[in-house]
Amino acid sequence: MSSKNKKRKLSYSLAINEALHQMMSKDKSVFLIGQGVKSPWYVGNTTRGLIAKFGENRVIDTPVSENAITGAAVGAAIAGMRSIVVHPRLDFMIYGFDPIINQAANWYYMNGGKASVPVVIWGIINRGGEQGAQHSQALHAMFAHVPGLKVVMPATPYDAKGLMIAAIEDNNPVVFIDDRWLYSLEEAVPRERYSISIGKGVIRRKGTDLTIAAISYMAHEACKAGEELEKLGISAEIIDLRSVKPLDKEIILDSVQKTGRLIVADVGWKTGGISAEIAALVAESPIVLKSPIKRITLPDIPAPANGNLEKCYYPNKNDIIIEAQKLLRNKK
Amino acid sequence: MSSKNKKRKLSYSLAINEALHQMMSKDKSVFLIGQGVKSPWYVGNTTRGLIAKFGENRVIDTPVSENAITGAAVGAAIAGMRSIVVHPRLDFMIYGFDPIINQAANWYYMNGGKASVPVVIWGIINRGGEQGAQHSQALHAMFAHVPGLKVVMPATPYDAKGLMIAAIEDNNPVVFIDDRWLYSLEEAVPRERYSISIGKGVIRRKGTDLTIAAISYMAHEACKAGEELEKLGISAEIIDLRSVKPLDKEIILDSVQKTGRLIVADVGWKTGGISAEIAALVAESPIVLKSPIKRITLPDIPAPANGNLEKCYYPNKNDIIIEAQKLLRNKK
Amino acid sequence: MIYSKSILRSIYYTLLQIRLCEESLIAPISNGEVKCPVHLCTGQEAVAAGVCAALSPTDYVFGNHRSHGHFLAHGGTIKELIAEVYCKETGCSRGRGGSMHLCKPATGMLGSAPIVAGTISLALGSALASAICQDKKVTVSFFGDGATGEGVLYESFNFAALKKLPIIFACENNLYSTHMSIRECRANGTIYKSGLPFSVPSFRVDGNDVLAVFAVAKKAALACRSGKGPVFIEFMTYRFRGHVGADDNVQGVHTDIRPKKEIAGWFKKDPIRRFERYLLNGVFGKAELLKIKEQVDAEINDAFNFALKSPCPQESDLGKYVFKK
Amino acid sequence: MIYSKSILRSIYYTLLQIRLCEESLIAPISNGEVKCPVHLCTGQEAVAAGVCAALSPTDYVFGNHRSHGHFLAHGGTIKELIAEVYCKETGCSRGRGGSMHLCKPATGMLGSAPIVAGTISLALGSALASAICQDKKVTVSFFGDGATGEGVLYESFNFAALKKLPIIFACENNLYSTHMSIRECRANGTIYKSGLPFSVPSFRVDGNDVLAVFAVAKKAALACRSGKGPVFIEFMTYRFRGHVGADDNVQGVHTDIRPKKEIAGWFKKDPIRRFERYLLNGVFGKAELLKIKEQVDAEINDAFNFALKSPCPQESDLGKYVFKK
Ligand SMILES: Cc1ncc(C[n+]2csc(CCOP(=O)(O)OP(=O)(O)O)c2C)c(N)n1
Ligand SMILES: Cc1ncc(C[n+]2csc(CCOP(=O)(O)OP(=O)(O)O)c2C)c(N)n1
Ligand SMILES: [Mg+2]
Ligand SMILES: [Mg+2]
Repeated sequence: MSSKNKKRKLSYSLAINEALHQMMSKDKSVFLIGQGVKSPWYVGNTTRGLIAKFGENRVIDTPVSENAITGAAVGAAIAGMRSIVVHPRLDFMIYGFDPIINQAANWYYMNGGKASVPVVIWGIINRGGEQGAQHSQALHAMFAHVPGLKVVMPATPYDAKGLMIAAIEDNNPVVFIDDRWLYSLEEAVPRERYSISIGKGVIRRKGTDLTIAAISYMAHEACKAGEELEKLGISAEIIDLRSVKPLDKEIILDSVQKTGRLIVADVGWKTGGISAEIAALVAESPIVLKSPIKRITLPDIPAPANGNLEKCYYPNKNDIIIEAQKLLRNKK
Repeated sequence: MSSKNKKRKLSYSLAINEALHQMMSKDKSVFLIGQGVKSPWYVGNTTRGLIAKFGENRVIDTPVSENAITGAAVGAAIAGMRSIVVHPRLDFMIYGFDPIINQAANWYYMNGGKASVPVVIWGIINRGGEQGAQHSQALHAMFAHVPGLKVVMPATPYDAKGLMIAAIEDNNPVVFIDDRWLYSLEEAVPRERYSISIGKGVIRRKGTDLTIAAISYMAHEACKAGEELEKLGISAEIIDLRSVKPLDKEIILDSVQKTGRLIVADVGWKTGGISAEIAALVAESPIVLKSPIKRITLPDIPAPANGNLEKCYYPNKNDIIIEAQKLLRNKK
Repeated sequence: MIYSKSILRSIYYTLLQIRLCEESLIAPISNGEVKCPVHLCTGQEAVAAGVCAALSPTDYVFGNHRSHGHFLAHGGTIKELIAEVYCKETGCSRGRGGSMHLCKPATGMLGSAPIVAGTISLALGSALASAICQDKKVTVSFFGDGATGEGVLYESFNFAALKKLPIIFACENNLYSTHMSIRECRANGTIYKSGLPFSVPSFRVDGNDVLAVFAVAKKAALACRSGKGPVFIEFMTYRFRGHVGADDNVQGVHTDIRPKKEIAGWFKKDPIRRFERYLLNGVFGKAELLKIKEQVDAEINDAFNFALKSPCPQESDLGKYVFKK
Repeated sequence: MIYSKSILRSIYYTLLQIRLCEESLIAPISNGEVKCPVHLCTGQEAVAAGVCAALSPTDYVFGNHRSHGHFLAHGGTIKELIAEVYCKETGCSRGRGGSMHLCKPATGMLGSAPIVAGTISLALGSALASAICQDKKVTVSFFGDGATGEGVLYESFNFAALKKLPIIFACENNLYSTHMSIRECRANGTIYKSGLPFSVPSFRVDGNDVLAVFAVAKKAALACRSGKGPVFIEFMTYRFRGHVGADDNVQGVHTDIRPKKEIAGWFKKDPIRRFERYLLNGVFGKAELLKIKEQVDAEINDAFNFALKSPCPQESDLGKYVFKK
């Protein structure tokens, strides 16, 4: 990584855009299909310049037919392409669950390894803004439950680029989930093509008192909380999980082994969420905790429209700080 | 309950049948729709005699259109009916996820309580028999994750009848999940109409050394294991959860508080399964465990066809016994 | 066809309610006072007004994301609507839903929701309920041309025809689905014909001619009520505003790709001006129409006052309405 | 139309492979030796044989739950098939899939799967891949009349027509979907017309006349290859066996509700007897046909020997093939 590269800043959405440009240039079998690929209203600037460079033949906007279009991406992958299908909201993707869950996830196994499915199923979490229950959902826990799927949720521009490239290069169906709330975040992003291992988390902050394992947008809230906790004399170790399937069990257990305390911060609902899986991994381990695990998630409630309700619906750094303080009340 | 009633035995599938007969007789707004309601090949004898008694107007077999038919059941409920829609396999239900997850689950909330959705979404787990990955799935964890849905999974004929009645009487969408492997089980079932509270588990066996929280078919494997463990000097307390959303947190925590050890036995996959949620509930509680929690579930693998592979794919009492012994190795 | 003055007045009243209501939202949307996404139906009023005029007050209606018109035309009040758009506790969905979730079960407005085509099968269900109960109610499912891309529509055609369900499939073909012209969405733009292979009687009507809409809807409702089964109607119309909000091009991302000329052409076909010309040709005088307009203006004024001073849902009520007791 | 002897022989060979293979499974299914669910296509052989004879060996095929015929007609061998039905490691899907998951990517047989209509969109995808790569390949999607109940078919019609994808939608209308007659599934039994509103050229053909099938498939493949877009063909046919297994009524639950007379009528239209009559009318002699049959019999014999002595997948390999490295 050259120092020049280190300085080039890119927004999260343009980091995805760069990954798409680079992979489509590198590999002719890569193509992008989905609703709104030519409309910034749908996908921000993630697809900027793709049609101009690669043509409508490889960058395909579609009618409102999530089931057939998702299936087409899967089928094209079976026929040897590396497909990327985008859903501008996870809520819309539910129509396409059959090709994802029944077909893509099972295909390689049920055909005894004779045909793989290198498809990226890219779904955007698009919430807030008084959009209500059908325009807000984060469904990553459902995908994580399905054998045969991998699920990545980058929180930073650097990871967004690296994980999009890894997802495209993977020979299996990968669900790539981002969040419109992250799109304008900026950081240094190398110009080169690089990939990040799927299934590997990263420690964003070293600490000793408690571990905060966070996902996607909540990784930022966790980092903010970490800074403020420091001032309060609490040393939090913060893990950005980056992938939710497979989970980086090692990084979680190593950290919790050290700190003895765990907060999980997720962008999804509580019950049966990925936060439960993380808690279970620790509960299954021989680690003896200093205090019970705490999950910070959406409550088990559909997303409300009203903005005031939204404010208490979506957790943030304050929820983390409060819970961390509670856990540390019994410190030492 | 008269002593005569106590003696009347009924199979699991006929217990469901009796619940349907009684509720359709009692309440004209109850109707049943779904693929195969007139074919024992699809639904065993659960629908026996319904068409003869209530007519094809209220017992409606359908074309292969899971999305529209599930939506129709939901829409009819919005219009004031008490709908029951059956899917002879959960695998087929995936086509109908939009009306379940986007519509039914959110409807009451997103309309501010102005319209409720008393629909029973009945899905049958139908696995084994070398049927392979698309004819075997148990997807209850996905439903349990969705706010606004309740999920019940009776393990016994008594509970099957009582929970089907409770599901029909409930004013909210309830996913009722049974299992063809349970259909021929028999036990005493009262003739009267009765219901079982959704969200309440039951202790099938008292014990002191460890708690086994089991779901659906695995409750029977757990009971068998409990008997054998007794002979080995291990006293297992066995909880049949009956509902997976809401979970009976109290019964689980009370038992684990007492035993200090927990095995969760589920019919679904491991990662992100309901077993993770149960482990998380305990990990969030102040209970100090004597040994780590253990999950006994399907591995994170699609269902294989070959019968030998199936045998090691589906967990049974032996897996529970082995794990219980491991947990108790460090007993006192 | 000769219509009574009272029905003509009522249709005009509804048309104006919708138009003026929609236009009254332009300012608060543009200045950020209204925050939830709003899909205005300005230009398409005649479909909602004409179809619902053909219904009885106990009939059922399901809408989609663009349902202010459906709501107002089937029993909803401007007050409940504006309050919901402001996400207030007094809104028709108590502020939990916003503009895309309008419902008033008491008048048969069973609900609306923005998952494209998601309410079509729900409408199939209320029609099924009516068939089971033989209550002689008719259900109308309103959806856009974009929704014809979703397979559930065809499943619903088939099942409705098979069981002769009393449902009117009402497609508002405004030629666009967000940023896509219908030519980019369908190889064949003649939408109404897709009901035919399922034996659903299907028609195409000028959706900007409110009396033509009314006439076809009356016929369709009669067919439904007499047990003949579903009807599919494609209404040709056009939206005067952005896909979401006032103007897609003003709002930043420049996604209104509709040719200026095309837009101008449709402005000339304004369904309300058109109906006014008809009415002024011997039915009502200018003064009478003006009086109606003033009445609606006053209603809207009241509604905004009501909405603005209404409380928001309380934070402590966040978890209310997840489950019904 | 005059066909070469070699193509006629090849078609006959395929027909016999399918028929004899299916019938050879009756005993092992009935005595429980074969355990996985098997949906035999006896009676429907002409569709697979005729369509696939019109394809080139690099073209793509997707099947459904009843795909023994599709597999054998598009490059699969009897050995791999029988071994898979026995769920052996040597089966085409290494025993992980069973009868409902037949695939051989090397010959373009991309796969089959029992979620009704689930493979239609996958076939749309391989056709899309061909359109992107301009590789001139054609995809055939085989599905049953029951699959026309699923909305994804219509979504696929529309998208294929919109993008002029090289796909043949091949519907095998055997008049039943499990226990339901087509009259209970569709208000309108004329399936092929449902392609028309999407501008998909659509045809209905006698699916028991292998040469008619071959002819229409050749025309369709040519249209696909020359960039004209999709074709929809409805093949009228009938299954001679149970929905699953040999005979639904023998197996206990008595779900074959097809009238005896109807069944008998279709036996008279046996596609293989019919083609034999044609062949014996001057193309081949009885002895020649018999020789072919003996050859197929021998192949099947070999296949059973092979399958029976093949190993099962090892238990330690349970977790193999979840992810590709
Ligand atoms: C399942 C689903 N996919 C995509 C969207 C995004 N979306 C919102 S409105 C719309 C277009 C609908 O067009 P049409 O049905 O013609 O209605 P119009 O907006 O023209 O009134 C789309 C695609 C959605 N809301 N739901
Ligand atoms: C999504 C789904 N729903 C239901 C089923 C159950 N099912 C298995 S085969 C079948 C009938 C299919 O009929 P058709 O498509 O006509 O094929 P055929 O069996 O007649 O060859 C059905 C409904 C299924 N496999 N998948
Ligand atoms: Mg439109
Ligand atoms: Mg059939």
